[in-house]
Amino acid sequence: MREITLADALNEALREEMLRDPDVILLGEEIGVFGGVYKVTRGLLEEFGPERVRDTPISETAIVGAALGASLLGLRPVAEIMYMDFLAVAMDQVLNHVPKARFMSGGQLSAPLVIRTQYSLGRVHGSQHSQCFPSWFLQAPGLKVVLPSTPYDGKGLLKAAIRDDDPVLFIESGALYRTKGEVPEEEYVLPLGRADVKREGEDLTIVAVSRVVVEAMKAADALEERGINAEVVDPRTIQPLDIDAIVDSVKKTSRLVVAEDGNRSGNIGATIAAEVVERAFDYLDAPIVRVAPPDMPIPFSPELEQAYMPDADKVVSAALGLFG
Amino acid sequence: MREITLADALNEALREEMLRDPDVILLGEEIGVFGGVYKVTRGLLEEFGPERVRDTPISETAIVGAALGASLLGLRPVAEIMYMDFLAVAMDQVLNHVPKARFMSGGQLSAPLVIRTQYSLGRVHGSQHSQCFPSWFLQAPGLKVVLPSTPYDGKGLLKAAIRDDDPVLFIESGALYRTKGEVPEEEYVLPLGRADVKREGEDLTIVAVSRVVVEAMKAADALEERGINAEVVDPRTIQPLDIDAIVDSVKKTSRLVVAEDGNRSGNIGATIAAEVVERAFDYLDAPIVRVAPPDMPIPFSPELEQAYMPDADKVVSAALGLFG
Amino acid sequence: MTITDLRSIPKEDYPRHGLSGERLLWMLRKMIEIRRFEEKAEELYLLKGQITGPLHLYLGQEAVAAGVMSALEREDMVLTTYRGHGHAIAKGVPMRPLMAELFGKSTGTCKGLSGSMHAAIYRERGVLFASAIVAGGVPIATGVALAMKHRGTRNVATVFFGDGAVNIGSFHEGLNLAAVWGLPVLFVCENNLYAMSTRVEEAMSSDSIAARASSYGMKTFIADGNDAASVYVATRKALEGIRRGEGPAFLECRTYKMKGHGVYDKAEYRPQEEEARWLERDPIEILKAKVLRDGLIEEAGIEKIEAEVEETVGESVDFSVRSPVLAFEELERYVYS
Amino acid sequence: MTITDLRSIPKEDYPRHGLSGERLLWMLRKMIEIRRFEEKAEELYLLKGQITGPLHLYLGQEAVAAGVMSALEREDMVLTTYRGHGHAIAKGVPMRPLMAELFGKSTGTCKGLSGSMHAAIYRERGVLFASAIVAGGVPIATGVALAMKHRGTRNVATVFFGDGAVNIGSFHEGLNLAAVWGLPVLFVCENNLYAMSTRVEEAMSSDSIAARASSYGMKTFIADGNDAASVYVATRKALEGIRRGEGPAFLECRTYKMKGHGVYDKAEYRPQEEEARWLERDPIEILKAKVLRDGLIEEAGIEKIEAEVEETVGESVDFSVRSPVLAFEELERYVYS
Ligand SMILES: Cc1ncc(C[n+]2csc(CCOP(=O)(O)OP(=O)(O)O)c2C)c(N)n1
Ligand SMILES: Cc1ncc(C[n+]2csc(CCOP(=O)(O)OP(=O)(O)O)c2C)c(N)n1
Ligand SMILES: [Mg+2]
Ligand SMILES: [Mg+2]
Repeated sequence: MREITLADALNEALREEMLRDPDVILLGEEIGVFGGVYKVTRGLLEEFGPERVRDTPISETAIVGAALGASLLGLRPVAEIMYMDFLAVAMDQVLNHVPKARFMSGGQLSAPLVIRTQYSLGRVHGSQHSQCFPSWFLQAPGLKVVLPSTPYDGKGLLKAAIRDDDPVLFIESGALYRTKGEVPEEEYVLPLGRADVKREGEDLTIVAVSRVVVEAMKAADALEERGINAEVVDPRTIQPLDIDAIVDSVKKTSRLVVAEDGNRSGNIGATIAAEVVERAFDYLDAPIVRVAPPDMPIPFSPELEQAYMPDADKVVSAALGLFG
Repeated sequence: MREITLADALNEALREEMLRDPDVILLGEEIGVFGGVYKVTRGLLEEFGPERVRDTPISETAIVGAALGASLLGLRPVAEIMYMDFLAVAMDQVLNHVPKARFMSGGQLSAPLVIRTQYSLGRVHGSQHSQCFPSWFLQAPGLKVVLPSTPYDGKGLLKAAIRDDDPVLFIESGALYRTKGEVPEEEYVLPLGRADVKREGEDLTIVAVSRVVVEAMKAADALEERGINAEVVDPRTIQPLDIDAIVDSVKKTSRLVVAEDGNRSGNIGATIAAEVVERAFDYLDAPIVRVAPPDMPIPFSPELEQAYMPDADKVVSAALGLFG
Repeated sequence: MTITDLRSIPKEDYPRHGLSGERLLWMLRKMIEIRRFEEKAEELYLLKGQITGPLHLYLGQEAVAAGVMSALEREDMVLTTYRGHGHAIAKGVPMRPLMAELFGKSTGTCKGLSGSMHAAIYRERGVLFASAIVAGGVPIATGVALAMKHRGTRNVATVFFGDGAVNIGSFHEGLNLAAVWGLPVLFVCENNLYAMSTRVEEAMSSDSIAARASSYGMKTFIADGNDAASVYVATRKALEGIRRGEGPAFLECRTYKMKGHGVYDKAEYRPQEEEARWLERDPIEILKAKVLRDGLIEEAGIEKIEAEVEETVGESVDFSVRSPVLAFEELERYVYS
Repeated sequence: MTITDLRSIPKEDYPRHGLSGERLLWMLRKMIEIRRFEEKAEELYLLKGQITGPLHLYLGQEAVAAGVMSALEREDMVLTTYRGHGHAIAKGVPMRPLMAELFGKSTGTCKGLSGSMHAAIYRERGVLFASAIVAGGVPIATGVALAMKHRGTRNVATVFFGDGAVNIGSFHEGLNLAAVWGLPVLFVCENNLYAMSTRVEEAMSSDSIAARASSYGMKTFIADGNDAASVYVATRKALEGIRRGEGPAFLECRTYKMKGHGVYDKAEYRPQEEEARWLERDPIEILKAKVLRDGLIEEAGIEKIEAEVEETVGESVDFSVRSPVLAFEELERYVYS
């Protein structure tokens, strides 16, 4: 099968959905003339014109608010927030408005918008341009939250997000944009809310999220060499979270490591660990261990950033700690 | 000892610190002429004048940003954000700036500000005025996060927060403002980062946060009647989190219930459960159970809001589930 | 950009502005509906305790809702705030679901999930959203207008907010984007001089709200918010340009609340003399005087309206009292579709 | 409020404005320092790969930093953005720690924790903070000024930002609060016509950035951002009012980047003709021509400056290369005090 990059896969998803549905529009900073700072929207302005691919002023609240408003009348806007850190600028819309339109209106409204963003951990961007805090949006019920780790998932999930009638926060890993993976030519859509077992195994479950899935796969290889057969589960969406798939895996392996880019306290892994311990307590043979950055802002220095980030080695040593 | 309300206890803390240190200033909406919508700042404008008690326009980003800026030159501003929901409006400052001044400057700066806010769950305020999401700030390292549950704690912790050299997010429960408790006449300051065992017990640990501490205490009484002797631990600050105190309690009791007002996915309890299962796995005799609102926006209708909220009964049944 | 002051509309210009007798009487009826509805709500809250939670009354500002809605078309969309009962009624939301929402009942506009602060959500009548975050609706309205433009309709998104809203970032970003993109939005600021206890001039240093708005490059109008005719004419003029595709317009209506910020607030921070001066300018009395003077209706006719409205309000209360609360198990259905 | 255009300062007014030979030469030196520092940084990034991460060059805007800083006093505080090397150098930050920060070394201004985008944090010289969130520094500067006023000093907080920053909420809220409270802030907008690929007029519909600023009720000045003399004079005038306690002032400097947004960006979206026109107005050449013409210095003198600067830049690179990276274990100390 052909291999394309994550950025190109996402670009295809946008393009296909725009061709399919005239109600799909894009808005965001630098998505038109510039093609997106990471080129995910490249060529779309040329193809669909400035009415459907809208460069905005630097005003994230207006971007998300306008996407929400347009969605309430049935458009399917895809708003790009250039860096996840800037979601904070639009947080009033993201927390107080977007997830609640349906609920607050007693079901009169729905808000089929997508907010695409990316976090740049691993790209030496420092404290204000690298943050990864998807778990915040577990505390913003009404939103769906997607974190793809491969070009295949990226394309299929973005198409699903655009077609979904609920608001979706779609969080990409900037560090993965140039990684390639198999993506079929034919159209496909992946379901939201379904975890994917990226590698089957018997001895240990590694749940990994976004960029760290790649590291977890490497870790699984390394563990294999030591005779440990790890299963790697990628939740792909964390709201809804396919906790059943994770619990099933743990029931099989009895051991769980969760690895991700959100700092230790309050991260996705905390929720997964809490759910697993509540639902599969009797199956656990060892503590649940989380591999995650420490509770600190992200350092700039390339060496320090590497030390800060989860990687295959850290996953391996965490896993080994559970056997012994 | 005299009994005063939480609102009055907080008012005393502000007043005493303003008397002690001329660098303490207050800013926020309606804190002056109006005395604060919940009267926490009542009388302070009259006593300290408009230079130190500053009514602001409705502009939360400016409020937090200005507090941060003033703190960088050594003032100790206490900014009030009227409802926790409105923190979202100021989130760029709260996430991207306030917690990082020290780190990003390599230790050149410190930001000794306090952001006071309250969540109004239990006061029939609906989806945009009741939210409780303290766990977000576990993913904003550099901030300290305080959630007092009694007038005594409120006063002692607010004074500590003002004196602390790091930024502190001080989250009050609006539903508790009128509850009374013993507060000594003499000055005292409580340490940040220290949990408080609100009730000792042997059979079960209930970790409860903010408003829910009151419910947990009632639950403990009810459990006592059924022969279960519960220990109630109030973390009081969640960043830093006194995980040792919680783990010690669980090592004693072998059972843990965490109860709070943050919705189930991604809440404080998730982090506590994850930490406990990692550190005290071998001591646990039962799954860790969380009592928390479901993952949905907060309904307005008083009956529905009550059904949504954790209360003593829900804590009791969760606890009973662990024995059986 | 130009600022057009339409605070006083000479009587002889009424016909030219479309201020027919029918229109004036329609506005009067709407204003009476709002007045009686809210007086009842206040009573249910303060005396009977049947309504709880925040309750922000629109009393005194009725002319704004009536004047603006009279100029809007049914498919135009309205977004409002926690102070939205008046807008809802004037845009045609029936009183029963509106009142039931205040009670938190399943028959409410929002099934009791939202209460007074968001009761003004009623898609069927183009009352699209009510945000209790100050200026939260402003960027959303911009997006609603974007959809209207995208669809090629002639509709307009109208968003209401107070004087306190003009200092927050959402206001700035929403106005700027609407202006840059030339979207069909009517921004309506109800300047009642206070945001809670804070006076306009304590919160902003621009010359006036209208001046600030006009600096975004949009046509701006000033109306007398206690005179429905002035509000109607200003809205109509603003809409003309918007529907011609000239982009957004701004309308500042100068008015005053009869009561405090919320039902609990006695507004002691307002000078008595100022209050007295404004209360003398009761918008309903002003309009009544006009229609009586011009013989458009007799006292008896007004009494009849009053009686009908009284009955509708009463019915809405009975309806609300009788209605059930949603079952908690049902709530899940409203989180995701 | 008044807008004062100071884009051209007649030569005969120089003495009256404090534009002494000494000052002109100081500015020239600073501008050369910035130019050479950044050219070196670009080379280290593009050719040698010794610097990574985002790198936004100030090349072409040197006259703004030099002009503003020349008017500021040591205890005045400066806040800037991801494009802050120029401000840092002009305010007196030594090149060694500045360069080392770009390398991410422990000897950097921020110990290597922040990199180029926040390298301009150096408390000792009043370079207080550098935010890479557009307009993030604006409300913070307002707070810095609040502290200055509270302490009764005569100091001023100066905050730099681009033309793209004027459309975001933080800008609006920060300006409004500073104006209402009459705080000593100088807001400096470096209008280089573009925010990334977005032209000013595509992002805002106000007449000009200066017009927008002045609508907040503050004195506003326009300077030629490629002419250090114009910037200096405008800053000086702005500061006079601020230090007299008249509240904040705003300065729009019209200028142009020699390069793209970041080192990777070739700025192909800019018309060549426009680029050529601006590049002809190199701020260093403009100032050089002035000082040579007036006999304040000879060619040889400038060459001497160039040589000295070259050496300092080279040293700063050696220093950076030699410096260690902080141990990861040390980082914890910088999270909480
Ligand atoms: C972002 C935000 N900040 C603060 C509040 C609290 N609040 C609610 S209404 C209000 C005053 C608003 O005044 P104005 O805009 O003049 O409207 P009015 O109440 O006079 O109709 C405030 C401060 C809020 N709801 N949202
Ligand atoms: C809130 C926010 N949105 C977007 C960005 C991404 N971004 C960084 S610089 C920039 C352009 C800023 O342009 P301008 O203010 O004109 O400054 P210049 O780069 O021209 O100096 C953008 C969009 C950001 N850093 N912060
Ligand atoms: Mg008002
Ligand atoms: Mg620019």
